[in-house]
Amino acid sequence: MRKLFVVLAALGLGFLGSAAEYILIGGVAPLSAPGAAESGHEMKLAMEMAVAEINAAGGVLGKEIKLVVEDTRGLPEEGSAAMNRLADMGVVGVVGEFHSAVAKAEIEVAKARKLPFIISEAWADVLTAKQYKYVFRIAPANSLFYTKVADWIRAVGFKNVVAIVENTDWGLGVNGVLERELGTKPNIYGEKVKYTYIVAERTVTDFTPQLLRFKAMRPRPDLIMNIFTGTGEYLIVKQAAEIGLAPTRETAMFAVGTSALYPEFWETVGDYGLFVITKTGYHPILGVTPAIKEFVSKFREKYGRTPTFAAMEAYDSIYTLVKAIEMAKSTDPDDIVAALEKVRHDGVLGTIYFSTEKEPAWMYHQWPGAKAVVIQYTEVGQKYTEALLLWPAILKP
Amino acid sequence: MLEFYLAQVVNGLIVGLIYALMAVGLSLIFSVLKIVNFAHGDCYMIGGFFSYYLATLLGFHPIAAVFVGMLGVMAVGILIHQLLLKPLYTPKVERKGEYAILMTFGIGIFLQNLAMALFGPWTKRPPDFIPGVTKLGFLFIDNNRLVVAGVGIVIMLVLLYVIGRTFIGKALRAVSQDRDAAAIVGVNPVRMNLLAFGIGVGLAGAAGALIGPVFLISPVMGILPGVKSFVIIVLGGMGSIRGAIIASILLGLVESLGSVFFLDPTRGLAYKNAFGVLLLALVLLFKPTGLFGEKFVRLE
Amino acid sequence: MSEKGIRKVNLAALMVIGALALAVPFILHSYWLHVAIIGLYYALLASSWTLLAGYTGQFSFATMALAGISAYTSALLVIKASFPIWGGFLCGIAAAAFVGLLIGMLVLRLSGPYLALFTIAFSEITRITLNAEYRLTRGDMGLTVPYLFGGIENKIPYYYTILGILAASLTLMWLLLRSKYGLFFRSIREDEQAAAAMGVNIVRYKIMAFVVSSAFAGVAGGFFAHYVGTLTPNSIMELPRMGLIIAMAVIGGIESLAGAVSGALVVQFLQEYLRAIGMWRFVIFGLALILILRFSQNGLIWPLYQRLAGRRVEAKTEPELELPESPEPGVSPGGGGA
Amino acid sequence: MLEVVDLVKDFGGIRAVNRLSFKVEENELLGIIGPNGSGKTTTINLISGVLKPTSGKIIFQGRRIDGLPPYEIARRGIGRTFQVTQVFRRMTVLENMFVPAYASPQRRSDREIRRKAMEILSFLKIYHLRKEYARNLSGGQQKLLEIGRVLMLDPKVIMMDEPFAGIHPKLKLEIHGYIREMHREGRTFIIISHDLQTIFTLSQRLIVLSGGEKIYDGTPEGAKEDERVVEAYLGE
Repeated sequence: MRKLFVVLAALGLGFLGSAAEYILIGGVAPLSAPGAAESGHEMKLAMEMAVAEINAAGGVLGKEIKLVVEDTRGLPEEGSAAMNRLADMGVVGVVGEFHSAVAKAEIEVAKARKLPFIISEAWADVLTAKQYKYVFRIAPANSLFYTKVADWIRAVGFKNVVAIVENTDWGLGVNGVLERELGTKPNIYGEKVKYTYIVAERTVTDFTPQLLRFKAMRPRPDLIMNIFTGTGEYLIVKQAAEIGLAPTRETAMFAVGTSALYPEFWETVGDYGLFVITKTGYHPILGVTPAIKEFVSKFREKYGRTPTFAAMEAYDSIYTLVKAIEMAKSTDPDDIVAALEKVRHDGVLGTIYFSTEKEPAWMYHQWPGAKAVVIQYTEVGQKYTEALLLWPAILKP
Repeated sequence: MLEFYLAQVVNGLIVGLIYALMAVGLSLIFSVLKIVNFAHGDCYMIGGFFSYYLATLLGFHPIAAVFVGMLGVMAVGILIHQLLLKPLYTPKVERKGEYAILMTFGIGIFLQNLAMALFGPWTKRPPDFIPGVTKLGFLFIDNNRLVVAGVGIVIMLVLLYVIGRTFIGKALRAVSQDRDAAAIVGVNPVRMNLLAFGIGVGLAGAAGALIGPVFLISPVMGILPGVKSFVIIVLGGMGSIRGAIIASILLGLVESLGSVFFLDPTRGLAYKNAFGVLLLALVLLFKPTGLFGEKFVRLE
Repeated sequence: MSEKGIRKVNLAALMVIGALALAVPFILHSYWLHVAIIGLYYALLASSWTLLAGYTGQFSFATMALAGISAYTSALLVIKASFPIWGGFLCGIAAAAFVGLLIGMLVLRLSGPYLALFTIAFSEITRITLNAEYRLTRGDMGLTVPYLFGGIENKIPYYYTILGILAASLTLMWLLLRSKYGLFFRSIREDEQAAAAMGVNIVRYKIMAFVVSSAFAGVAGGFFAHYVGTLTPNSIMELPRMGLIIAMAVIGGIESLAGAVSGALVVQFLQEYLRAIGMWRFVIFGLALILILRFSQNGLIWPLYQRLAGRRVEAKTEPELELPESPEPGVSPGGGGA
Repeated sequence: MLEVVDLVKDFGGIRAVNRLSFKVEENELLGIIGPNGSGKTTTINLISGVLKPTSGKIIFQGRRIDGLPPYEIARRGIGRTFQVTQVFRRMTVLENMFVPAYASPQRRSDREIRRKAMEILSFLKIYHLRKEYARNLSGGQQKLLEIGRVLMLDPKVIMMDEPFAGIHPKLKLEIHGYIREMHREGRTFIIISHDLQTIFTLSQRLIVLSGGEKIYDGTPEGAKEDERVVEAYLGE
């Protein structure tokens, strides 16, 4: 029995023995249900691509990099287990994650096990607001990003905004920012913006009753914020169009979730996707840096699809971490953290660096450079990179 | 406002019809085999995937894919019955009630994970039956939903005819009422089990295949409809097909109107999936014979 | 082999396992220690389910929901009402037991598939409510719960805590099951009507089984809350997780506590060990569940051990009610017609 | 000792038992017969509390027991067996025997209970099977176990539903003998049977039911000559 345990343990730590020959980097992402596996897989691909490139260029500190991506399934305890698993394997740092609730459990492990952790695509303010020494974030904090979306809503002059919100960390987080921003500031005409929202399970498949209710509201809502991702996001777009609610002359449809940028969007909603508004953190009109062009074409070539924001974040996360290791000339976690606080990496999304300001709280170890772009599809089947740009806003640190 | 209510009612009716297809299958299985098929939602899911791949990979017409998909699920059902459920009717299996619950539940777990491993977690969308929207005055109805309703009604009518008017139907009913008596008059109960199970899961498969273009398909798509069809057969009286149809429509309407008239409208949708299960719990507690007073059938 | 010999084998096995369990933190490190902790947590849940389903014949699907109720009760009391953790923990157990009492009373008339349907409905309502009332519970955003020992830097205290909890719970359950109450539970499982005709107050003992099983599920839930630190309704009570618990108990052997525990540990370790094959490992568990039900209805692991330990499977799936044959004044544990 | 007054039981629109009244004296051995569907088993189910009467009274030792739950009636001293043997299949013979003893409100020591179980098992000649699982017993042995289990209740009245149905003639004789012996010890019996021959030789008094009504109450010999009884059986 004891032998069995030892064998099990040894197999579990299979990578450990060879840690001397290469540097092990960990990745965390939801790769299966109930997590958002579509995004998780995309992030994983981007991480693998970055590691392959770095290795082809000679690795770091003279060693090859090995990447282990763990599935967190969108469940906090799985995330915490994955972080521990990675720590046991001897990774020098971790990048990734998509779900804020999971990241929240993961930062505790990062803190406990002294693991430098760059959060790629989890947005909840609290993650950096905790101001943990080992936790950094490339993804924008909700407040950072959605304040800008709210600015757009006010700038266009919408008055009656309704939202359907998925009851997840992300959905409720976005909703919180919009409620705060729109509730306190008037629109461009000085009118008060009426913001109402409805929260729903992610498992709901028929939104028609609620959408019909919106259609019957007087005055009719002029903007629907579809704060869902994945299936739900597509279904809301589809069903709102089917009942003639939005996008129409009276009512606009804003699909907030990242899934609106995927090719699956068009496969699923077809013609109904025309004139849908969505947001992204990246748009070529902001300036197609060579890095972006290169990344997009490499990614397309390798995996046959256009990468989204999440992929770019994951890709930059790996590069930033590696650059910090190089600067630190060490894999000691404290050295890496010190290097991360000073690093400036010219990545796909821009120059990545981390703020050390502690006010507002979420600004600590946050990359403040994320851009919020509001776009609208003007043709069926359009790539989001070709969609019409509605609201460019370059955020300043 | 009237338009609003009418639109809600039409939506509820269509959703109810989809539920009915599934629940009638579950009810048929219960009335003949006297077991609850806890894998019903997963049969619905494989129906969706079968027809999706038939339509996209093999180029079947979407509506033909639904029927072929239904046959495929029937075949799976027959396999399940012959390999795993048939022993229920031999002395080899002890504690039959327990075996039936755990076995069907286990089959559900297996099918769901198999789909997840084979097809991945992604949501897929089968091609439209008929693209576009039909406008009936102020009503906007998605054409796919109209097809779902139409095909659903046709399948249901055929089923009702088979059960009510044909010899097979008589034999099925005979077995559902009294296995031993049916055996005496020359009906083979085990064969009727096979037939009922095949048809029952086939109906679930058809529902899953039909719903594809409307609600999209994924490996976990069956969980909620599965729970809802349990709700329905309890509401309608376990084993009653007529009851199942009425209860399905009722549940469709309750969900459609309930999430709108919920006390706190911002949370109505969050509780949407709870309405049905709440009804289930209440009916089980206060009127276990179902709303329409059909006979209470006990297992074993 | 004689019965005494068997008892010796069992005792020896128990001691070896006990010694091994105590030594685990010295063998396994952080991550595998975490796997072991979660394994013990599942073992507690699986045995609480077995007490209700395997011994009393009540096929409830509410075990995880009750664990969740306890977890959230404890977490919310600690966070919002500044209870001490042990206070929240005890209240959580009480809440689970109380809800178990209500379910037990409500479902008296329901049997077999009806009970299963009702408890599925109950679990779904609980999960949906905890998600929908996110202003209080933070739903899927995750409720941050204070750790039992301040942090998770050191997992060893957690390991010994859950090991102690499991050992104590199993002892209590075992004592209960080998007392006259265990006898009544099993008589209800076998034949309610006959049990009633033999004077067994089936209403009382069915409810008792629900309460006891729920309380132990509550113990597990409370520990889980203060171990993982972040609670979401889906991570405790989604239906597939209930399926996993049932699969563990069935694979181990549904009619014995030892079966449930061994099933939980084996499945949990395999699940980690087979991580490389991804989703396929759950396909394998599903298949194993089906095959074991079909060909070895009493489970696999425990009956196998029994065969190895040399006693006929039949005679050991149940703990025997041992009573002294000699005229010396003996007391059966918890029994005695009092 | 046990009195049934104007007992009525309706199932939906069907009246299974109609204004049935009879008395059983202490240490009587009463047989109840009647064609299929005459309400025999329903009567036993009513007395043992499995069914609630639509109207009427059941009085045991001067107290009404109708409406009490089955376990309470069992505890007061009315034991029963079932038409189809209902032993606890996945429990050993001894454990089967212990259930009624521990469920009883009387305080008895474990030693006493065990000794009593041993005695009864020896009496029924199944002592050697005491550690076997009930499901491994033959049908006849299960029947004997069921009788033994009732005896553990130490009941004043034992109601047996078709104790002779579908068993080997040798065992029939055996059970016949046991009933006689227990009756000699002072127990009261109500026995339902299809097996007219056995019941005629066994019982002291016979009640004949037909269509839920009592059509005869008297000696077994008298029943053979009673017109209504003959008609009820022939008319079937």
